[in-house]
Amino acid sequence: MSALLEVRGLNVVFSGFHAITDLDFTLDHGELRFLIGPNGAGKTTLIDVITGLTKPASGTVTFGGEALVGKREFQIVRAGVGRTFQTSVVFEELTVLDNLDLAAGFRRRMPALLRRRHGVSDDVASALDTIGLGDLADRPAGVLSHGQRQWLEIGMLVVQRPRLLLLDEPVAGMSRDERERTGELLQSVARDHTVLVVEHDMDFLRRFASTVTVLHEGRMLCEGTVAEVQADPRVQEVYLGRTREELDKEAA
Amino acid sequence: AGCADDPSEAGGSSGDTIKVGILHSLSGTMAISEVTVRDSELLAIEEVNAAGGVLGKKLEPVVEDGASDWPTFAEKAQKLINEDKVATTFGGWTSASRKAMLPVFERNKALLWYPVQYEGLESSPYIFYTGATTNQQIVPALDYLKEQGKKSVFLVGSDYVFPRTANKIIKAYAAANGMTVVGEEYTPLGNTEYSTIVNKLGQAKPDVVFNTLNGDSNVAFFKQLRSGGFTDKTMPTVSVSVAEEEVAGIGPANIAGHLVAWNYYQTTEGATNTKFVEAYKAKYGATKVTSDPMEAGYNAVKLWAAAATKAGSVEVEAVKKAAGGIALDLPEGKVTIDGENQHVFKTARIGLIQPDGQIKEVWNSGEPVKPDPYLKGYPWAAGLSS
Amino acid sequence: MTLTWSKRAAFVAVALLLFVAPLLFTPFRLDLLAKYLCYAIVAVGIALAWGRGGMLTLGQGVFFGLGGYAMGMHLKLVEAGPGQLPDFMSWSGVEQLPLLWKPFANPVFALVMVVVLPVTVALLLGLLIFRQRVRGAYFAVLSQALAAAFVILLVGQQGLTGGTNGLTNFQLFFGLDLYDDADRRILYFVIVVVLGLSYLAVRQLTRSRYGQLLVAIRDGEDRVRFLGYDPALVKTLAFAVSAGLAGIAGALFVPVVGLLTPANLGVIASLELLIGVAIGGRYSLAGAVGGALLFGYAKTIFSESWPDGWLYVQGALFVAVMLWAPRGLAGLANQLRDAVAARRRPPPPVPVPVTLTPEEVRA
Amino acid sequence: MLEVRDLHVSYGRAQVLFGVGLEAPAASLVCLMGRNGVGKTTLLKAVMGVLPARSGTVTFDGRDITKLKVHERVRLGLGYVPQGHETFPQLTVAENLQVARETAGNRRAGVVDEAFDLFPALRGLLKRRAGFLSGGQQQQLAIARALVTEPRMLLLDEPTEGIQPSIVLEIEEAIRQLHAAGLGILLVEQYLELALRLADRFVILDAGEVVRSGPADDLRDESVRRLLAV
Amino acid sequence: MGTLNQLVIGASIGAVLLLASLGLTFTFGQMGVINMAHGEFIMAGAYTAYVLQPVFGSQAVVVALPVAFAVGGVLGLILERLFIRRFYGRPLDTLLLTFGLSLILQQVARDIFGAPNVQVTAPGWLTGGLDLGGVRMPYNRIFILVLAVGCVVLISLYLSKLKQGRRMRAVMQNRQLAAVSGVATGRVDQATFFIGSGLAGVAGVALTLIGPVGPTLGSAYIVDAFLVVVAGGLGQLRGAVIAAFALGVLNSFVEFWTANGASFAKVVVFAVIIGFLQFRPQGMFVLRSRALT
Ligand SMILES: Nc1ncnc2c1ncn2[C@@H]1O[C@H](COP(=O)(O)OP(=O)(O)OP(=O)(O)O)[C@@H](O)[C@H]1O
Ligand SMILES: Nc1ncnc2c1ncn2[C@@H]1O[C@H](COP(=O)(O)OP(=O)(O)OP(=O)(O)O)[C@@H](O)[C@H]1O
Ligand SMILES: NC(N)=O
Ligand SMILES: [Mg+2]
Ligand SMILES: [Mg+2]
Repeated sequence: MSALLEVRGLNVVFSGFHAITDLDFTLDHGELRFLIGPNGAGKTTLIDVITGLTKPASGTVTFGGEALVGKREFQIVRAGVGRTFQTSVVFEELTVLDNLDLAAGFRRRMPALLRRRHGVSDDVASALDTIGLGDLADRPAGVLSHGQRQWLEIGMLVVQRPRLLLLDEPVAGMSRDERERTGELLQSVARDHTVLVVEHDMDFLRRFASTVTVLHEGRMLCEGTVAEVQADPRVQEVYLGRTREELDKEAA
Repeated sequence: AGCADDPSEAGGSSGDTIKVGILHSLSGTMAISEVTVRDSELLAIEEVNAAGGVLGKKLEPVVEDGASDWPTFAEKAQKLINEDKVATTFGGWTSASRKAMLPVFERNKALLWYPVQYEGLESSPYIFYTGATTNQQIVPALDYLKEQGKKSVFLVGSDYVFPRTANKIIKAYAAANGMTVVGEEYTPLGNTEYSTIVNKLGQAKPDVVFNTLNGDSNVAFFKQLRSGGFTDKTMPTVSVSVAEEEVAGIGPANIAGHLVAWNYYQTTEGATNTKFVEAYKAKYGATKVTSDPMEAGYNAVKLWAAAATKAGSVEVEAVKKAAGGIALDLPEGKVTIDGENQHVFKTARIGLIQPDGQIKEVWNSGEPVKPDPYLKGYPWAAGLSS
Repeated sequence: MTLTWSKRAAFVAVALLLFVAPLLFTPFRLDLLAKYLCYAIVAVGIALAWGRGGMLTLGQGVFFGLGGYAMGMHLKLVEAGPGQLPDFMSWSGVEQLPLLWKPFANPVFALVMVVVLPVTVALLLGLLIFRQRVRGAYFAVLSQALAAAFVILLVGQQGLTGGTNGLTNFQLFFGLDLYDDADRRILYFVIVVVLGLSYLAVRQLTRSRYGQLLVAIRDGEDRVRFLGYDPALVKTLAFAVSAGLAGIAGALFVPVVGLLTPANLGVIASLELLIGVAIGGRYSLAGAVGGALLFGYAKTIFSESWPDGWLYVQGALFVAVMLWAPRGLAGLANQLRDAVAARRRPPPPVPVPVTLTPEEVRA
Repeated sequence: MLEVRDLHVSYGRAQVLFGVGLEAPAASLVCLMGRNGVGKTTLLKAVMGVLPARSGTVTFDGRDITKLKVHERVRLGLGYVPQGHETFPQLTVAENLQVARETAGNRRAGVVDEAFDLFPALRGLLKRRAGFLSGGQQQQLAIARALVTEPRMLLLDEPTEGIQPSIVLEIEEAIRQLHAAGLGILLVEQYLELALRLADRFVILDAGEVVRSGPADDLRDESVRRLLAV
Repeated sequence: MGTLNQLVIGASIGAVLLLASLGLTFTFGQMGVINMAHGEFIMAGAYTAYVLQPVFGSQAVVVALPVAFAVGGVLGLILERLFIRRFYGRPLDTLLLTFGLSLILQQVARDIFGAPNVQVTAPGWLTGGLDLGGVRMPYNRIFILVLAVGCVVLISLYLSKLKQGRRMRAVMQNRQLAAVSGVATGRVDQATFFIGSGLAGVAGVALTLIGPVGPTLGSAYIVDAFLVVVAGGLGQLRGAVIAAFALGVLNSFVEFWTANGASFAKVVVFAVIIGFLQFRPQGMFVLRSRALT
């Protein structure tokens, strides 16, 4: 009964193409789970289904006992599921601060909505601090570079305080140091949230992941610790490829 | 600011010119028809000026664009009266534009000369109507049809006050004269798709179609009637808003043989008309045609000038008082102002459209018909003017 | 801080100007100004819906008309006197006052309807349309079709609505004699006050969190969904507010102009309402108001001084504004500042925030 | 081959590049580095002509191309993979490649096959609309698209972003081979190790200015690495 | 019988709608330009037939088809070069710009050809109609139908088979990427606008057969034309074809079954479209993409 998210018998079909087939997937409270798999394996599609962006052909998604399939996107967010996107989308006309404030505000009631923002709430301030965009707080988000946008998106997710965070390649386009910082941020968030991260960066995975789920062609390939997964020949075959060392060895 | 600016005091005759307003649609869907009326009114003003003007002063036209938009007509009327302080205004075509201007003229006690045939049931003390009212056009047309033995009528009209009221009158006439109305269809002004109505006509097979469409729609209606396989023999029509100008746009081939009812055609005989047609062509081009509303607009200018001359003033009340009984020889023949209702006596004429685009008169009322806007002299119309 | 100061000063200055206008203008010109002010009230709403919310409404005339007809029906009944029929009904062959008309004899009911009718229609339509994520060009064209259909409906029901003639000929407006210049001045002041209140209310709205949410939805509706908001609801609200303002404006327009016809709310009229806003600057409320006034004034002046060719001037005005001041006159100031900043070379085209990307038009 | 001199670029009022200079000799592989938001993407766009330069010059093959249109630069032999898996979303994968092949002037039919050799996954996706592909699939398509234009100098903006590890390895190998075959490459890459393995030279940007450049080996230098730290 | 007739009539109304809106599937559907002056290009096409009449007599309509295509196209090209090219990605701004241009063009026509309608004579072989056992299809309607279908076939070939068409779609979907793929985007824009506007010219010639030829000819069609393109799904040729015929048939039946139908038909059509969009929010044919907006 401790499962926070349960996906059962999920099938997603796009005009004849089976993107996800008979997938069962469970996330427990407080987990920090990594989801990997080849390009096109169906990782983003799984997140799309959970968050209501894509309607499955069959199967159920249960979140904290609540069925999610059929709910509208904003209702799912209100139920406590937050996500980021593979390509970041921020509100370019609003300042960085207002982007965060907006994200933080979905629980506000109408009267509060109709008032101006005065000052900065603690949540927002700390998120701003965390993502390191304090200097740019009052600049429109439109001027942010690719990497800066990624940060802002993570910040917007964090201030929403969702029970489940779904992050789609959060460190793509970040430098090594930034990846490091993001990883630490994730770990701290995961202390009191459940987090699912999609990532292709294996260094990042090795550094921060405990349990890893591998998808392949819409099905579950395997699940386990980083070491287990990395050692799995099927995973090497379809996903990891042979590393440099291996290639070098082969050549020798 | 002066709310005491009574236009009748200023009378538009300050200085050595008299300003008169000309208010027609120069843009939008009605421009097609109204521009020509403006042109003939300007011609009349030119002629009046050439003959020495009015009370020794030249007329100075102030032209405004009603833009086929009724509120604009009201606004521009107000502007002509209040800002330009014109002595009188010539303007309007659709009844909708007249209805919009009417309160403005009444409120300001200013004069409007309205030059187009219309649905009657109106007699504003501040409007002179130089076009036909129903007993000078529609009723004679109906008499003519009855005489020709037409028993069933199909009514096709644009959706506004003139066709709807005209058709109300036609239905009353039909009921009292043993004719049946087998169909009644309205389309929005500017409508150009008539295939369904043509289909309905084909099914109803009326003896005659009474057409009160206005403007552009006539072109589409007749083209589509023709290509729908109907000719003047298989589906005869009589139109009250199709004049020489419209015939040219429809294409004479598409409409030749159909009937129209007016008070004037370019072919109307008489020296005055010959002079008018020549003058018009000289001013605007040899290919131009003249038509009933153009003539009525031209008449309006001449009649007002005569009334002002007779009154010795352009002041509104004086002109109104002097106008009654004024009779002029105009292109359509003798035209007399009926002082009682401010309409004019007009000769009714039924015409047959010729392949060359001209209209040949096939019947006329013999003498000018006294205007009867409320059809008081027609027992069958008793219920209409409630 | 100084900016708000100068803005406040400008607001006060404009307000003062509007209040002394009756001393400067002839009654005719004052009437025209009052009419433009009605358009300005609509413009405030459009600036909210379009400038902020990205909803390009090409059918704002419908709401203007609903408010206007609600008022016009009442005035018509007052004119006719108790138990009597409005003039156009008798010439259209209607013998009994239609049921729809009866409650409008009551002034309170009519006043309530001025707002309730347009708002209700906007709410219904907004929920139906925005829920289905119809937006951008789709919304624009639909709203334009709405205007076209509404006009045809009005024209086709002559006995009920006065048809293409509309409703004309009123003398009394809640005790004001519309034939009297002094009373018309009072009407003018009423309109000035209503405009001022509308401006302040919408300004408050745009500066609130709600206003930011609206902008966010304009720029990324789907993303907002994933922040836990229902964009359909947020948009519908703004749409309804703009509809309500248009309704009020329509109701005030009727006594000022003295008639209301379907042409006042058709496709072209709706476009013209919008164009005023575009000229002034859709992103700025003050710009929108100024634009509406300017556009009304320009149209009058052009058509008066060049009745044969004023469409050239008017057309050229739109083209010029779009070419050189795509953010309207209010945006022109910023553009100039940018131009000065980039002294040496003409600056690259300023990335204007688009309400729609080509992508969106299709997707 | 490619030479950038004293380049100033701004977005509206906000200047982003302040007199950047850079040299990428023929057949060299230069790695452009720097933290997020320093102006790497901006520089590549200015070189391609996607963004106008406020001042400064871009020379390619000894020819001043600063004033040329984008497609003219492409036809001269500049290829570009923009950041963030750009595709023609409503065109199929095959059409995406076809457009690029048809317009670049070269008609060698083999180029598309060569691209497929590098990204075999694309073969199975030929009839699918690009907009429906997964992020990584799109990125593979984006690189393939650029290769199909047969450039002599290729500008890559974080090409491995979102791509699965095995294919990253293959891309690395492909870049190595293309480079070996004489293609000049200007690479923006966040994976330092990868950059280190591939680059001849590096250029580090900070706040819109070049703060360091040199041979790739210098990248192992701690003082250089500090320039990249946050 | 009347019912069957209405079906035929509906198809012919649909063909007119389709012809009037085909050009918009390019300029609006592909390029995202809300071109309010499209109607005036239609008008220009109609006047082209009128101008050619003194030379070619009643066959002017046929000669005018290619000429009007060129006339419309060149007008469109001028518009694109002078104005539109600065407005890509800002469709709503183009709406206002082109509305201004449409006012100007109307006035130009009024000043050149005069305010009154002119007339174009149909060739002899287009008068009369085909009788299919009581159902009558006028030849000129058949001509329009054939013309519309012909245009649709040519366009779909262009879009799917020719590299110019592919290039055009590429530019419209991702301008910057097209440029860095070596596509001369400016040239493609010109070609697209030329074709779209040229089609308007062709439509204008066809319309001379059934309706008035005057300065406001185009503005009568513009709202319906946009509606067709939107109901069909922007830029979707197939959708536009279906939408045009569906609207045509719907229109003709409502008009037939209700008294005072012409007024009512538009209202019903509008309601049906709103209802229809409840099920298919993005038109009949949907181009989804995974991208968020
Ligand atoms: N709307 C759609 N229509 C058609 N096919 C789709 C659609 N969405 C996704 N697909 C296909 O489904 C498959 C799974 O896509 P998905 O985006 O989930 O992959 P992913 O695991 O996130 O890959 P990546 O690591 O590259 O981001 C892909 O082959 C993709 O092309
Ligand atoms: N459209 C824009 N308008 C204004 N400023 C912009 C715009 N795009 C980028 N900038 C600014 O230009 C600077 C450089 O951006 P650029 O995208 O070149 O960075 P980058 O080095 O590529 O970063 P990243 O590694 O995150 O991709 C950033 O600070 C950003 O704020
Ligand atoms: N009076 C007319 N024709 O409207
Ligand atoms: Mg993915
Ligand atoms: Mg970058």
